[in-house]
Amino acid sequence: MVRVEVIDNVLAPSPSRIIKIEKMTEIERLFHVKFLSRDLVERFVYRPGQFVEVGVTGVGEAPISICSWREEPEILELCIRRVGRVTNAIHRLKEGDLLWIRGPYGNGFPMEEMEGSNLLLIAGGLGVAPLRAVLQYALKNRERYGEITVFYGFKSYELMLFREEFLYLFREGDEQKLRLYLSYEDQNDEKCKRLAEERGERIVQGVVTKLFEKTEISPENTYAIICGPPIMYKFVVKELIKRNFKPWQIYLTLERRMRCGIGKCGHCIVGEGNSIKYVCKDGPVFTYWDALNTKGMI
Amino acid sequence: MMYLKLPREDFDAFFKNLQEYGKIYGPVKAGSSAYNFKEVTTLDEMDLSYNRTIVPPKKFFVGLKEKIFEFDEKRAEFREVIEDDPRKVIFGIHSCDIHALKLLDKIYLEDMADKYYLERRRNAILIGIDCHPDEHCFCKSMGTSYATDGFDLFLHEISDGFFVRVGSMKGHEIVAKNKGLFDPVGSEDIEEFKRSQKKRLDEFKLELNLSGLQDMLELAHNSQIWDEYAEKCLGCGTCNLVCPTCRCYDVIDFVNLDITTGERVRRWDSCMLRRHGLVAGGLNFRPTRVERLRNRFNCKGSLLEGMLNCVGCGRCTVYCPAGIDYVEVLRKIAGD
Amino acid sequence: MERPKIGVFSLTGCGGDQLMILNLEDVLLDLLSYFDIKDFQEISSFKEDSDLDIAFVEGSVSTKQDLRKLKEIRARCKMLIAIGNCAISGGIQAMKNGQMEILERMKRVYGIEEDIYGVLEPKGLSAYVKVDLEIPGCPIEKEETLRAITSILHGDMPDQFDYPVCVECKLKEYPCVLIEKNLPCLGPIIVAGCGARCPGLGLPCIGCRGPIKEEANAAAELEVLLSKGYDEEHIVNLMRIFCANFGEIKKITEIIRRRSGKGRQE
Amino acid sequence: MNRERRIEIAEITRVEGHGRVEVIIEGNRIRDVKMAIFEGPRFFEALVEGVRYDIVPDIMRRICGICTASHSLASIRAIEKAFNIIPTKQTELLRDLLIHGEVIESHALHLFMLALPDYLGFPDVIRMARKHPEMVKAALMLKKAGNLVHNIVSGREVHGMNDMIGGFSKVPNEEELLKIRKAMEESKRTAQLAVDLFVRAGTPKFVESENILMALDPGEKFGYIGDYVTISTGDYYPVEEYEKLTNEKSVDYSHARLSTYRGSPFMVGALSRLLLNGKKLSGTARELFKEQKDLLTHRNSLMNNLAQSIEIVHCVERCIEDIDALLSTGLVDEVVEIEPRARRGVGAVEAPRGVLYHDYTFDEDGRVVKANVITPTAQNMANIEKDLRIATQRLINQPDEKIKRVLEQIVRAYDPCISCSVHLMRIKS
Repeated sequence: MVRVEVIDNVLAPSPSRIIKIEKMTEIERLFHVKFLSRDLVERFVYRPGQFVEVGVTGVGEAPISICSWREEPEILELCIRRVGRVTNAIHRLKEGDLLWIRGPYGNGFPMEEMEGSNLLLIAGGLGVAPLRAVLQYALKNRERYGEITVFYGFKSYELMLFREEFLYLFREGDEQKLRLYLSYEDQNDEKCKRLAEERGERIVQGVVTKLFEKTEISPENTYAIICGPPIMYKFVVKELIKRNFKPWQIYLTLERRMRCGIGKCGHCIVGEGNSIKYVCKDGPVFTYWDALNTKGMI
Repeated sequence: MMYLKLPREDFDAFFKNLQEYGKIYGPVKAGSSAYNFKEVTTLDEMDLSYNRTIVPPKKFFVGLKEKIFEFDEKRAEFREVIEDDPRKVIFGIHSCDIHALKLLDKIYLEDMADKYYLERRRNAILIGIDCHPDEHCFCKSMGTSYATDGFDLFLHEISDGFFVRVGSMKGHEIVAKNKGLFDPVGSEDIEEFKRSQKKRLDEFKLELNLSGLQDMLELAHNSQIWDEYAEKCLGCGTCNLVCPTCRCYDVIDFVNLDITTGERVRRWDSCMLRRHGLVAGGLNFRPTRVERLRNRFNCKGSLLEGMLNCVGCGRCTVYCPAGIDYVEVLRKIAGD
Repeated sequence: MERPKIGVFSLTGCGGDQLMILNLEDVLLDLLSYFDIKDFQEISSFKEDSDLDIAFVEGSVSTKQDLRKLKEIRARCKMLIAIGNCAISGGIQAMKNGQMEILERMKRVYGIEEDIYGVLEPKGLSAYVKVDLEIPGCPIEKEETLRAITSILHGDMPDQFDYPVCVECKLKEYPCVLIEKNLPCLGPIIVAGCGARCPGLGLPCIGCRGPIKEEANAAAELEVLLSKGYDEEHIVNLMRIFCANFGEIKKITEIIRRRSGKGRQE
Repeated sequence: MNRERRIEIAEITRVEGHGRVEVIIEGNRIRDVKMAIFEGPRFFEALVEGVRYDIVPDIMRRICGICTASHSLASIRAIEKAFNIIPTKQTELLRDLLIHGEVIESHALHLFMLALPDYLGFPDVIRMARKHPEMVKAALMLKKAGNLVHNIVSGREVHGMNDMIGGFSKVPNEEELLKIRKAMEESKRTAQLAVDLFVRAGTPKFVESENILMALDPGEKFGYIGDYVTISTGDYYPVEEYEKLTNEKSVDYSHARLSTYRGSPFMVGALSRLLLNGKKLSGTARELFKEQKDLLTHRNSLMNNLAQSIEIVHCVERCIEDIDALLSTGLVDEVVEIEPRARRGVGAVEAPRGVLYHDYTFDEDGRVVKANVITPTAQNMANIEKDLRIATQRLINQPDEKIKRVLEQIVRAYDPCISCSVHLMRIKS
């Protein structure tokens, strides 16, 4: 038998209180949850890009990335889209109700490794959630990073997540040496058009890759971090490679069915032949180099 | 390693004495040609010349379908469900299955140990037994036809009893406690053991060339072979459920009639099933049978966890209702 | 919590699915106490034409009257639950669909050619109206039904089986009757949830829970059974007992019909 | 001019299936009595055409959810007779056990949950349970004991599969049989309670009239399986001649085509069985039958409920007896060779509600050429209409509501199983 690291039941979730629910869109809500056990707060050390298994009794668990970053993780923010049984059940909960949480899981983004470099964050839709944690971390430790550029694509003004925050950064981000670019898909979106009138150099109608036309992106000492729907990766990566980004300068975070979150249940296994990985344990953050070597990853 | 001899006339007494280490489970005939590990109280309930059980002994460590938690919403409580007495003696486990458990140990015990697995694994005694290959066994090719560790005792049948290898401290304790039943091995016993091992190796008919297998699999990504077998494949999941190295499980919650309490159940899963790669919202990372079949062969042929993920037990071939032959597929992939 | 208003209805069928609910003897009274029963013809003379939160409907749509009744039920309920194979796919009475015209069946059995019943080719509810949940089986399984109901009372929709009987057969460690006994078992293409009852008794699965929708590889199953020496006609009859209205099975019927050169028996 | 008065029960409740009753009265004369059925036809006889014998019982047992084992056994017996298969003693005992279990389940459901609310004045068992929780719980346990037999012997409560041509796929083991035995021992009291309840409830006499009774001759002991039909007229026929007995004819007083014997309606079911075969009863059931002899008159079909309650007592004791017989010889796995023949076979059993016939003709490969099924409710229809007519006539001066209640009670007393009786029934909607 192999060496065993004994923790108490790793599959046992901890009760957390929903202290605040913010409606973001018709199908997305931001849940602020607070661990009930002080013990857990101390044990809960995480980095941006990690996720938790969020459970509702009688329904089950779903992997949700943490979309906030605080030194003291007493309160986690989880942006949850109502798409399946579990997330539907979560959406039915009210402030004061309990959620059952396990984690944090996954590798997260190598924030230390990227220190001293420029960051290019590219988010599409709900993919902005984990990148928001990266952004919060980087802004809190602003001096450790070079230029920060954010591309954020969404369908329409109404479907823009964390709207207030990002509009604030859109307008005032330069003060924190942050350049935020937005793209919206809906051609008839009047509110976005107004934003374009206000600051046309930072917003474009179309898919997120259109933002590459808006600004010069240099691969020099830069890491690109991407999160969005699976379809987005190929196009974004293509643009980055065109601009001479090396595969190991590009970070992606992946979605898969992750039942356990700890590399046991097998659902998130990806790859073929020589390279097979667990998305939950070896990822969900991978470099594009990993993706090139792991068939079926993106 | 310590070697001893268990004379045939002491076999029954030895078996009986094992009961103090927990309930004994051994291979019992289940159908006309199938076997299962079942609880036994006497030697003759078992058929120790069995070829393979339907489901592997993994079931003793990760239950086929088991309640892992009970919850109570009113009391905001999540209670783990762990059996009172996890002590078991698995009698007559084959070398391939021992190797498979070594892989499962890595999965379930290395970083973030699964408590259920750990409790049961710590409390189980594994008694290996020699087997004779049939036409579906290819453990010799996989390097798993002989277990050098991973057991407590291993029994090799010789003419007047068993040549016993003692593989662990627990095994040592057992033989120490049953001193009177064991003899030291004589030179004749050693010769017989050697002869029988040689003879056994010669019995293997099926072979699989492993050299470069991972590359062959990757290179076969677009091969017609997958389409061909996916057409035959019923997608029933049997290959996974009988596989000793498959580790996938699913988790389901149930609510009791009082609507405020319930249970969380875990059940063996299969990557051949549609839902395996499905995420909320309907996106499926392996939407077709071709992708699922290819994924399974890749997973089995991989070195995930740093070792081969197949032990050559032959179960997937024997129990495939569509008659898909695992070795045949891999041979085609490798161009043999 | 206000008790959900429910109705239990039956169209054309054997009544076995309602009966399975009544067969929940241990918990029946507790279970029923969660609901405000507005209509349950089989066990109650009490009836109220109110709106319903949930309607449980068993039986197939086999007559115009069934269809009228179904539409009325749909119009008055928030959630429609089809219970049993008949309500899901037309059930056993759909076995000859596409093979023997309904009026021909009438003639054979009743000796009359006039359509006195207003008969329709038997189909499941979803062929006509939106169905919110289907609980399969001929009959439905008590445990699955109970768990679906508790899940709904809990506020959720139940997790449904979408994998084959083979999975449960292995979880129960039953010897494979297809491999060991060469029996024509439909387990590989049929939805689990029964705990592999038939293989557990040494019998082949005859498919009473219906195929795994859009997933069952019926063509491969046909090949397997042919290789076991069963004749095409028997295999097709077998598959059609509970699955005649499903695309894959219809396709196979067609293939065999063409192969054997037989026309529709009309 | 006499004003036409119509009394209609739009949908009979607390019965299996969908039926309607309509009575048209002109002055003091009853012009028309109809019990219409609006259950969709399923054409089972057409479904099995061309189907090989081995899956015929699987199809045919699905005619009915309640008397599933009866259909199963009738179907199996028909096939065995056609192929000349003689079941073993063990098989016969297990079948006997199975059908007795079915009668318990079905009668308990009917008496306590469907019929009793009539006598105690509740719309249903749920409301009755609020007032009499202990009784209803006991009844449910009795029903469960019957279902336990279904579960263990046939594989499940409804549409079991373990009973097959030649015997049983998996023979129950001792432990399972003892479990049934225990449940039966515990059910004895409830079974007798049913008899008490129906004796005390008193049975109205508004349907009193002559009834022809018909039942299978169970042989030496009271039971539900047989090859001959015995009739209260003194006639006796092999089941193969069932068509003579169930002659379905258009009769002048009905729109339906009804089963009649020599032109007269007849009755099948518990009351017929008791009155024709009661002398073959033993044990407590025999005592009870003797005690209630005066009440159990062939002239009052409503007595069917009391007869059913005595049958439950018989069935509970019989299950125990069968199990003891099975255990005394030990249980063995049996394999029966089946060789199809191009022949006809008729199998009959007493379903809980009366005689049930299955009749098949096979070709040399064992495929069904022709099938026919006659259900007990179909046979009872003419008699039900006769009773409805008589009762209406007697109550003609009563208000509609009262008449309706009585008519529904009459229909219910027959414990009709409408969904499986669609056969041969012509509806008029």
